[in-house]
Amino acid sequence: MNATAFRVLPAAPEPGAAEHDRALLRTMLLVRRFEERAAEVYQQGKIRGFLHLGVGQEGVAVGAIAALDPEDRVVAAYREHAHALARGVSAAAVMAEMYGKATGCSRGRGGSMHLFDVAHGLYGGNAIVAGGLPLACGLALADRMRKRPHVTVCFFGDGAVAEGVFHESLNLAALWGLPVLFLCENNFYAMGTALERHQAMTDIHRKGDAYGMPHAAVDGMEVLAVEAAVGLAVSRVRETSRPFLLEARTYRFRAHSMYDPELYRSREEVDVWRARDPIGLFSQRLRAAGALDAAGFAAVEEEVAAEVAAAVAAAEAGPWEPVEHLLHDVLAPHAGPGAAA
Amino acid sequence: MNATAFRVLPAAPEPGAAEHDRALLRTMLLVRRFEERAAEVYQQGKIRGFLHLGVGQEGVAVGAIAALDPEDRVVAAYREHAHALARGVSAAAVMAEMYGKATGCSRGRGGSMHLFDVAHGLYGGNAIVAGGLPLACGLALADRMRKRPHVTVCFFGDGAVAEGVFHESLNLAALWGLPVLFLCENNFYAMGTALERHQAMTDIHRKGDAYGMPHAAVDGMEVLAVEAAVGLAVSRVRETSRPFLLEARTYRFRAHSMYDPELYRSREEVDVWRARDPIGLFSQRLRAAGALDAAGFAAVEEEVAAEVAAAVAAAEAGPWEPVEHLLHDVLAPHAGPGAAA
Amino acid sequence: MTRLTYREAVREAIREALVEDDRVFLMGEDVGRYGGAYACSKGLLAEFGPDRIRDTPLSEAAFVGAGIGAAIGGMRPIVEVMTINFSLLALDQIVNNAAAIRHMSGGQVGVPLVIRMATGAGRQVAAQHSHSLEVWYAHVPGIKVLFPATVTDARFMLAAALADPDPVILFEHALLYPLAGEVEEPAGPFDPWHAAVRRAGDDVTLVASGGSLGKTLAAAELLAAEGIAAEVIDLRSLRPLDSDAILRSVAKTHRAVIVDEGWRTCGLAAEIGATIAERALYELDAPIARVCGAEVPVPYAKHLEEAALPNPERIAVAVRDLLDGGHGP
Amino acid sequence: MTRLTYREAVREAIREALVEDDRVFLMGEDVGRYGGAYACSKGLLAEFGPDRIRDTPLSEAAFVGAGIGAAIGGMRPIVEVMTINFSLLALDQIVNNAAAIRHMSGGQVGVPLVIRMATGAGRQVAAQHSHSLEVWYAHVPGIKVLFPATVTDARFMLAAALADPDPVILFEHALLYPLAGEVEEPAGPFDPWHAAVRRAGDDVTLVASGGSLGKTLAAAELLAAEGIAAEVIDLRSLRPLDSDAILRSVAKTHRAVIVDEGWRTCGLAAEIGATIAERALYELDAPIARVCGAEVPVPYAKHLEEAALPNPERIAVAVRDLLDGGHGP
Ligand SMILES: Cc1ncc(C[n+]2csc(CCOP(=O)(O)OP(=O)(O)O)c2C)c(N)n1
Ligand SMILES: Cc1ncc(C[n+]2csc(CCOP(=O)(O)OP(=O)(O)O)c2C)c(N)n1
Ligand SMILES: [Mg+2]
Ligand SMILES: [Mg+2]
Repeated sequence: MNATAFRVLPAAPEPGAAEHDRALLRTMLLVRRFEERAAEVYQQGKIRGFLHLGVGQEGVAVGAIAALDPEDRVVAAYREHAHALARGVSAAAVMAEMYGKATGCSRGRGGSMHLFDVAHGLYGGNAIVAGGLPLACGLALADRMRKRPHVTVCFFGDGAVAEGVFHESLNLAALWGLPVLFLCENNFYAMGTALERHQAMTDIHRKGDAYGMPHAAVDGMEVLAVEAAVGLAVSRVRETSRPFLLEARTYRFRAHSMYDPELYRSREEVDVWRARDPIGLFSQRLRAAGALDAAGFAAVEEEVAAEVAAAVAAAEAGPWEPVEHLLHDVLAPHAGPGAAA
Repeated sequence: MNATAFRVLPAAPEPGAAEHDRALLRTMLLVRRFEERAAEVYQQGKIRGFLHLGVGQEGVAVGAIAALDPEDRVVAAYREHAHALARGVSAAAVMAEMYGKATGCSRGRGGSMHLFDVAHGLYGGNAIVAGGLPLACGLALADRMRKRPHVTVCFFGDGAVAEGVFHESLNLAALWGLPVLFLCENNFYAMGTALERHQAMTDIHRKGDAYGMPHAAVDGMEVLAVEAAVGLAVSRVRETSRPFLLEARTYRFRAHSMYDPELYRSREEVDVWRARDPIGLFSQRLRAAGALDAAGFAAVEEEVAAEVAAAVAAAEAGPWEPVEHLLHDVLAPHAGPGAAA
Repeated sequence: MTRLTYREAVREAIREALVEDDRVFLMGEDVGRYGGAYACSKGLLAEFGPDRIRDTPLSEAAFVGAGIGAAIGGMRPIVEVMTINFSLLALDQIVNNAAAIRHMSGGQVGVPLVIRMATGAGRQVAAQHSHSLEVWYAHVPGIKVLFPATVTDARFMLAAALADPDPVILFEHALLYPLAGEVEEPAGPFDPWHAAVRRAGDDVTLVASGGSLGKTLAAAELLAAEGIAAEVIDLRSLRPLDSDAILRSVAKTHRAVIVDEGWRTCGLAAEIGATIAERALYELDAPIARVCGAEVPVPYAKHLEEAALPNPERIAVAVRDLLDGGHGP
Repeated sequence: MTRLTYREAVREAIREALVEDDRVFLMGEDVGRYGGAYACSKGLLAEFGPDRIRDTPLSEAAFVGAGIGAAIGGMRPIVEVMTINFSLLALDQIVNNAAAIRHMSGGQVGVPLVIRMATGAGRQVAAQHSHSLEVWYAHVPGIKVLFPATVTDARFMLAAALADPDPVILFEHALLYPLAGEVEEPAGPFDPWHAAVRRAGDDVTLVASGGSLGKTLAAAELLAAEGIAAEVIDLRSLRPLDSDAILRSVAKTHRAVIVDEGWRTCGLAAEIGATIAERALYELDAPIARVCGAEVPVPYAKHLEEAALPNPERIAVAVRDLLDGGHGP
């Protein structure tokens, strides 16, 4: 199973595929415009803290999540706007969260790095690099012990691969047969540290061999390839209840966060990757296949623009959590002494 | 490079080899008798705390350390009597340490699990499983930065391989080209947990591939094979200043510690391994090769018995650290406020 | 009343939890085949099978984190970290996931997890195996911390911890396991969250918990022989701390000596001392005093280790000094 | 006198150390190409090269442990842990190796290591990135802990830490980096180990450190306007703690308010409060008071985070309450 094995052409022939492909494009575009807008709002000081944009990486989260069942679980890191939106969390709830409003998906307690929405199977938003991997193992363990058919997909970056808990989690998942898809979003940098300067062996997916875990790599710039790869991997995980390690190769077009002067890479390098923009690539294919015309694209752009504008308006209008509620949700309400103390 | 590639016959032909082989036998026997005696003394309550015996594993430490230069560095775990004795720490200093006497190699502060002797290049004695691996990386980093030719040999068990810091340390050592020989003493159990119940992939040395690190396995019951394998690995590390992962397969004949009822393995399994006692195997070879006759063996036994007896006598006679010195060596003397406070 | 060792009480509590709730399972290093490093789970593998009694690899961060995830996924895991010394390897998971997720998620995600750990020194296992870091856990909002000092608490605190919707750290002092005592069946619902007066007295309040309770009661005996009536308080819950119970006692005795095996500086005794100085200053007829572990990585040698830890005589000395030296202003 | 930002002072201190001692090197995540998460090492890679300015993988346990080993091997490493939040992943190495090896080895092996970490909240980076866990490090025998609150201390504490034969943790509060101030050249040898009176006063002692000093001085200003003369003590060294300096001040003011950004329960302020109650009880004309971080995983929303942290007004309120309420018995 390898990157080239996956369908990268639009599925025009298959019934319903056109709608499906349009939906993929729409979601990627929604993520892109949402993040562009978030960056503007950040400049206005209405969003604060760390803001990590995934511009350029949309194909991975959108393609992967398109291949999941509604009840599958998603654990993400701190660059997870795409994951939340692709999973169906409303743009309004995510934007409100970044504004710190009570209407945010984490009630304003989490911010950009801690998007949660259990109703949509999103278990965060984890800002400790690799901190979500054991959590994913545990969710999968619960599903396995309860004989539930769900798969947990755990997203993490290439930098996370160096953390000890990556090793511990993959060994545990393989040893116990936990239904986890470990999905590494390899964008070739951990902040300013290039892959070859943080990994002695840079073929990340091959680390699966150390745990007897099946693995593959896929071109993360091709949303359909990602969808196909994840589809195969997830069905394999579901059938065998054994984990899988998938490496999606992608690239971060913008800075690591809003504070990053990008001293560590050249404009040229960035431009080479920008030429493989997942939205651009997929649009070309749709156009080439005649699956979507100029008017069709314009319509998608309009829908997305309206959704983002509405999200910002809602966030602006949203209420603040009363400051008297500061200590709420530290412990469960009525959970004995110290509860909401 | 694999287990079978190494010389397992005595080196009788080579000049000086006979003396060398006798020394190997003598050291293994010293370790064996020393530990047997330590167990007796423990029953008398003169040694306390955790006592981990390496009976059955002598071939690994003795064979490996025989292949090192005097200035090479050794980092061991908590089952390290063999490592200390093989490195040349006197039986008296080790026994006194286990008695908790001021004459112990760690002045009675460390006990069995924390044998230190910098003069002999022994940097402990670490009782946090896998806790010594980053330390070994750092020692090797210092040697590399100072352009010193030393190699650091880091001993650890199969259980340590599951710890995250194993993964982090091997990646760091491979990435930075640190002269470390990672030597896994695979005795197939982590306390009561068998290898196949704590490792998803049980060919430990092959985990080196995840870091692009050369690796091999060796029969740890054949002291000459271990010596040869470590000799090759260490010279390769020294020449290339790149780390190496060596797995020595061995077995613990006795309980994990003095408290272990051994519910987790069968007598039969133990007996199969006892048939490959490294001292027995090597003795047979020496006898077969006519390198050592009955009188010769008796002489070795006598020397060793005398050394162990003297060690116990010295430990018995050794002084206690005055209790007023309790806070010594928490900080360096005269190291400003709080020093030996 | 049944008589059990602390170890048996812990085992009974785990057994009961496994029998009563099929969402409960036990995982940790050597809890299965080996029977538990302290034999607390001996026999449970045979009774409940490998699915519910899970031996883990040496991967403290991963299996504690997996316990957190499994709790979120609807299970009621009991995670055994063999000793508090090794829990440092899982501290990130406990602080940044277990304790924080409910708040970070705006109340959506709770973590009904119990983590058991042996703690404490006194067995000559030296610096890396003798930590008493309970205070670090007591510092963290979002978790609760229980420390049974008696066989009865060892028997019943686990069920209360499992019934709690939030993560609970349950400490067990390694020296207590072999000690036997009567199990007092609770009359009503068992309350682990409040301190208990283990001995009543009017002259001085001695505050202790876990492994220090026995030493403190022994000190009270010594003092009684001298006509000094010490009141001994067993904290039981380290987070939340039952400050009111301490203040009630100090209002009666006007003197407090706090006993804790952990290192003195920034230790558990500091919090209690500060609370008294904040809320009961005018009740004090003497300075507060602390009897704690010496500021040294616990040494191996018996005589040195003993010198590093509180003992009844040292506690009694602190009380005598207080009563001699202490005159209300 | 030169004027520098706290960030520039840290960078200058690192530069100087690299120039003066070729055993010194800097390692940590993104200290090289990126220039440091807080730009503290910007330009140093170009000046000193990749052998001495080492970007590490995300492996806190391994690179902190490697720093320990390199120090034992004769180097003088400066290890940067990007933030205290991530230091939990290296805590085992710090507690069980760095702090314990000298003692466990009977004095044979010293660890002349400096570990720098950014700490503190206040930037809306939420629960996993806003910890103030300095108190945990201040609890551990075998290490020392410094916390520069001024540009001058940021400029000179590192050299003192590197000169020390034992491991030193050096905290830098993330909110201080952009603040500018005059660097006062030390007259004699620079002493980082004692507290400093940053403002003299007779009515109340305010104890602070690191990121809390500025807020506390601002509170003293507010109070001065009301005719209350507060003395402000900057701890500077959190381990060892300069208790004598605190007691000297309390002997003069007879009142103490302790400010710390960390969670209140079992926090740094507790140790100082307990020390006063132990050694200066009869000096007190009022209970001690603590102004600390609220007991909550720091929330993201600005208004909630602000409510969770000490600020000048809250400190002033605590002082006023003390002066109103506090009458000697
Ligand atoms: C344990 C830990 N160490 C350090 C950091 C600081 N940090 C935040 S993101 C990051 C880089 C992570 O890179 P990668 O995993 O590749 O994810 P990416 O940012 O590329 O999406 C670092 C070092 C952290 N959040 N957690
Ligand atoms: C981090 C850590 N976790 C748990 C322990 C408890 N423990 C001591 S030895 C041991 C088993 C280690 O097995 P292995 O590494 O194979 O070494 P062996 O005992 O076989 O020599 C365990 C779990 C420990 N000392 N450190
Ligand atoms: Mg990356
Ligand atoms: Mg083993």
